[in-house]
Amino acid sequence: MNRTVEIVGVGWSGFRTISPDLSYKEMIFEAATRAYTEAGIDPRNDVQGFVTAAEDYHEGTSIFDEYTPDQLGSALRPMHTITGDGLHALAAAYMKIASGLMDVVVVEAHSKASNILTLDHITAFAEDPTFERPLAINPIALAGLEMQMLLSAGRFTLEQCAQVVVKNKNNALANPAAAHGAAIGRKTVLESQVVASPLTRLMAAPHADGAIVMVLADSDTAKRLKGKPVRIRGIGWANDTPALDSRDWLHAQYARKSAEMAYRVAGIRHPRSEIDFAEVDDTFAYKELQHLEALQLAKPGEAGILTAQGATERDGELPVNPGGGCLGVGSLLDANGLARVLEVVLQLRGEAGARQLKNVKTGLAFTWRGVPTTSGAAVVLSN
Amino acid sequence: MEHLVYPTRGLSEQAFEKHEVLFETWHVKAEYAWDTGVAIGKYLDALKNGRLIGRRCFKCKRVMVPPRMFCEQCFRPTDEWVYVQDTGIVKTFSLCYVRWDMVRLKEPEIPAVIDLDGASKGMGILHKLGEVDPKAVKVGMRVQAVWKPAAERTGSITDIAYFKPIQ
Amino acid sequence: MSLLHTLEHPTDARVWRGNLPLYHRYTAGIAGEKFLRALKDEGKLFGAKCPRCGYVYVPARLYCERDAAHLDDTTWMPVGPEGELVSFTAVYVDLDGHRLEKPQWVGLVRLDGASSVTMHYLGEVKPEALRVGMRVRVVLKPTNERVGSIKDIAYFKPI
Amino acid sequence: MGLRRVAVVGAGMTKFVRRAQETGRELAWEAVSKALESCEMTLDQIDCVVMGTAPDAFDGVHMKSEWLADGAGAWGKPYMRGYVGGGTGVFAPAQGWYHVASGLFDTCLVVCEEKMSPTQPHPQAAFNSIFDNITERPLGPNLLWIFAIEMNAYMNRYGLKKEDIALVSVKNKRNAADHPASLLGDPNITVQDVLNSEVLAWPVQRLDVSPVTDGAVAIVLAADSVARRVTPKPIWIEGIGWCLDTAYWTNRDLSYPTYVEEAARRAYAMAGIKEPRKEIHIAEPYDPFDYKELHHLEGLMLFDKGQAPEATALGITQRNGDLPVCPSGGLLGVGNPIAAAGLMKIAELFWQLRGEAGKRQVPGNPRRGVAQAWGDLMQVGTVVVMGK
Repeated sequence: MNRTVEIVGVGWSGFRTISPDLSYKEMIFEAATRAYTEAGIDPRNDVQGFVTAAEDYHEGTSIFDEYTPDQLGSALRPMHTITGDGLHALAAAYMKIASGLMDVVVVEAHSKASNILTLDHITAFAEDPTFERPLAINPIALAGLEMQMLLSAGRFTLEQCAQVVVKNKNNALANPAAAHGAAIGRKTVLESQVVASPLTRLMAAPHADGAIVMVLADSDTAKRLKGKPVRIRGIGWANDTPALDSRDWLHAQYARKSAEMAYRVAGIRHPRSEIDFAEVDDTFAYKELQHLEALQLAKPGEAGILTAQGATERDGELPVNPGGGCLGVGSLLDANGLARVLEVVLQLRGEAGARQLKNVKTGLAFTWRGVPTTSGAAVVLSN
Repeated sequence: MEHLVYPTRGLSEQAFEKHEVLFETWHVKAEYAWDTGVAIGKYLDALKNGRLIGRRCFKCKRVMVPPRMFCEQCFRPTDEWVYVQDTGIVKTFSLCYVRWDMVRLKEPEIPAVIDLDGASKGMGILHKLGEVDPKAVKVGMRVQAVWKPAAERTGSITDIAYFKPIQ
Repeated sequence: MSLLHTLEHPTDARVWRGNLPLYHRYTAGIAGEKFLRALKDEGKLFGAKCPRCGYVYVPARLYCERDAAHLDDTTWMPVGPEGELVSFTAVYVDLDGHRLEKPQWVGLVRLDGASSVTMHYLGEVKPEALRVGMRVRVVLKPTNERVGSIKDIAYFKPI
Repeated sequence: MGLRRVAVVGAGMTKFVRRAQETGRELAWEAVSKALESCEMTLDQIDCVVMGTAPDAFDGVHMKSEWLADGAGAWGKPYMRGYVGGGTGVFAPAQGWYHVASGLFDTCLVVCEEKMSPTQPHPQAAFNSIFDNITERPLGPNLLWIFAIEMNAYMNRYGLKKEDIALVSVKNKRNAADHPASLLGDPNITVQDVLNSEVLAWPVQRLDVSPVTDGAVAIVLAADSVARRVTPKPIWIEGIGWCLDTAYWTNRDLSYPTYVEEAARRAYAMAGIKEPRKEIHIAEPYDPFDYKELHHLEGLMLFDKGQAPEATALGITQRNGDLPVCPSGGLLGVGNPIAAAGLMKIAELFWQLRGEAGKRQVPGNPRRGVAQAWGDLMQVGTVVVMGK
């Protein structure tokens, strides 16, 4: 039935490197309170469905779905988990509204990354137990391998990767919610310790804690609510293969296919001219460049050059990660996608403060679930 | 529909013990330091002091245990701390002859949901019963917390050793 | 802040330590069992070629992920033992996040005859001589040390 | 402004076994290949894939839906995993429904996989970590505690005896003897066998419980226009509903599953069902423990509170009774690979309503069925109504 779906309220708590003063429930309650207040809704009466994105081993709880309802006001309501990125959960909410099943749906994702003492072990636990994991290699090796392959293929240079870090950490300085802003130069990035050659420590996003809640509604209902709606024009998501052996290491097919679907749904034919700015996964600096090309926002081999020329700066022709991205905000694990969407929403509403972009009407948010996955999701939003 | 069932290969435990089949073993290191936050932090502090604490919502008037900083029914912040008693009634129970990893126990553990006095009706917590003949345990039985000595308490739900029947 | 009572001092903050105390036992699977037995017993590497799309998977699989075709025994073919280095990295952190004194070299290798690549350790490496596209060869552990694991491959070495 | 119509057009599954040699990815592919075969479709005709699988702690892989993706047929496709613990298997088709009903896709492959056998020291150990990390886990809880606690609350409320409840286990294990995928079918089991079985956590005994199982099930969903091209006998998803109650399970009345009732009310309303007892001809409620089937039949409003045991004793829920319940053999008989077991119930309704259930076929040309699953901490109900 294909109804138009809008984001009518956003709220967040964080983002901080540690958050010892709040339990995850209290942190989510804070984000939810803000989102509901903004949308002017009562979750106990005005919402038909709720979705959380979470992974058991990030929480340290099996069947974490159990603990999702109370802090969102969704006890004894249609609530479920998407074990994916928050942007997948947003897609699930979108479909429930687009189908006509529900009118108002709440989406939540959070990170208590600081509470996980053995995150690398847990990431390695996502690898194939027979052919990959027994090698007991830190999974950051996968980023090193991919980055080396792209460098060898001449897709970008080390300097250009370093410039991504410089830009995003600088953008984060203008974002009060970002945990990892810094004023640094390329040299600092290039000279930081190598973790998996050619990747250096500062080219990998550090983590942060936080929670994000969004309220979605069909356009008729949105008119009755208090919030400033931002329209979901198109949404898409896709996987390549989980296998390290048969995936397309060069081309980020999950990004290409996610964007193709989102553009198709949005009716976008020329992404480069129709998209004003983008929030794009930069878990590793080179990923921003690889993703920009897969998302058709840059031609193959062009993303690094655009970055070096400053085209992706806040005042460039295609601002990328004006909010700071994962490198500047901090990786929020399963909430990364919603952090990207949050920045797009704030920019489109003209509420991005010191980092506000001028004359933006359409923005793209793209997320990737990190190593070892090939799972991505994209959304096109317009004001 | 028989042809739509794939002839999946089942293995016996023996196939592993005798290494008739190849397998990998992996001990995942999954360790956490969870922020207890405001409500549960206070709950643990109270336990260390030999007390049980809950939280009241002024709107629905419920006194909730374990405490929470928000009322999940009213969706609003809760309003004040309330100590509840360490006595209550057994709402339901089991006599469990296996441990969490399915190791057989000679004497059963007796997990129970206990409605605490001073909390709103139906506000039970999970704990275990002790100093009781398993056959004598009944729904509706009155029980009281048996606390570990103050010096041994660490701020944990196990600061209560168990609940025992009282008259 | 949305709560009506909050922590007032950093000393009020508490953490609770815990873990997920499980371990796991994984079968190699229908295809994996056969692949690893051939590696262990014969020192051979097998791929499986999809009869529909022609993709050659290494290690051999039970099915083709692209079209769901069954890759039965007739699709199996030997691959390697030489191949091309598709990428490499020097890893300086272990799983605990500790810095390694000497890096661990890891490579992606496309074995001759394979469409897919294989991730494994690189050995006998001269770092300055490593380059994408160079030829490498699989080095197996001695027969008596092989147990039917992917680690029966000791490493790939440049040739 | 009606909802888009979505049908099940194909189904396939693995055998349910105690320990599969197959990897989880291979199990998923086996089910997918059979589901595609059943409706003569190829993977390139599938627009998107929905995965249902319960805790990562079973298969022993973090983010396990990512790892299962290729076996599930998700290469290069939109792919998403929904998760409501044990309720996942019946939630997954609801999730597939909204994928297609949204208009974004015309076909959807729904795959549920569970491989419990990798978990050591025992698959049940995975359940220790479902309890609250701070206020409950230090007590060393296990899954049987809450089932036993809930079963006791139910028995106590209505004055039920173990014999009343054991009848469910007997019925389902007997029914399962006719299921070609079954792990624990037994045509000769008696109530006495159940009552004589080992006491695990009183009142729960060994034969009150479904077994640890590995397996996978897949179904194919299609929008109206496609469904009619694929098969002359599409089975429509007429209603879906799900509901998750508070995590504070010790604060709730455990003798009645209100969350199942809430989920059922939504599914019935969507299906236009006003009198479920007259309008539903087959039920596949969730039966991981025998009392659970009774509990859920009441939550589904197919019997009054406390009345399901008597209906069972009267034979109403037998395959040839007035309301056949778990004609498949259920989790107690066919096996309980958590998420896959729920989707097995959907596959069973598909085959029953098409008249293709063979020896298990319910007489009288049934036209409509309901499947239900349950999960989390006594907390979530998922309901799907299917009809022809």
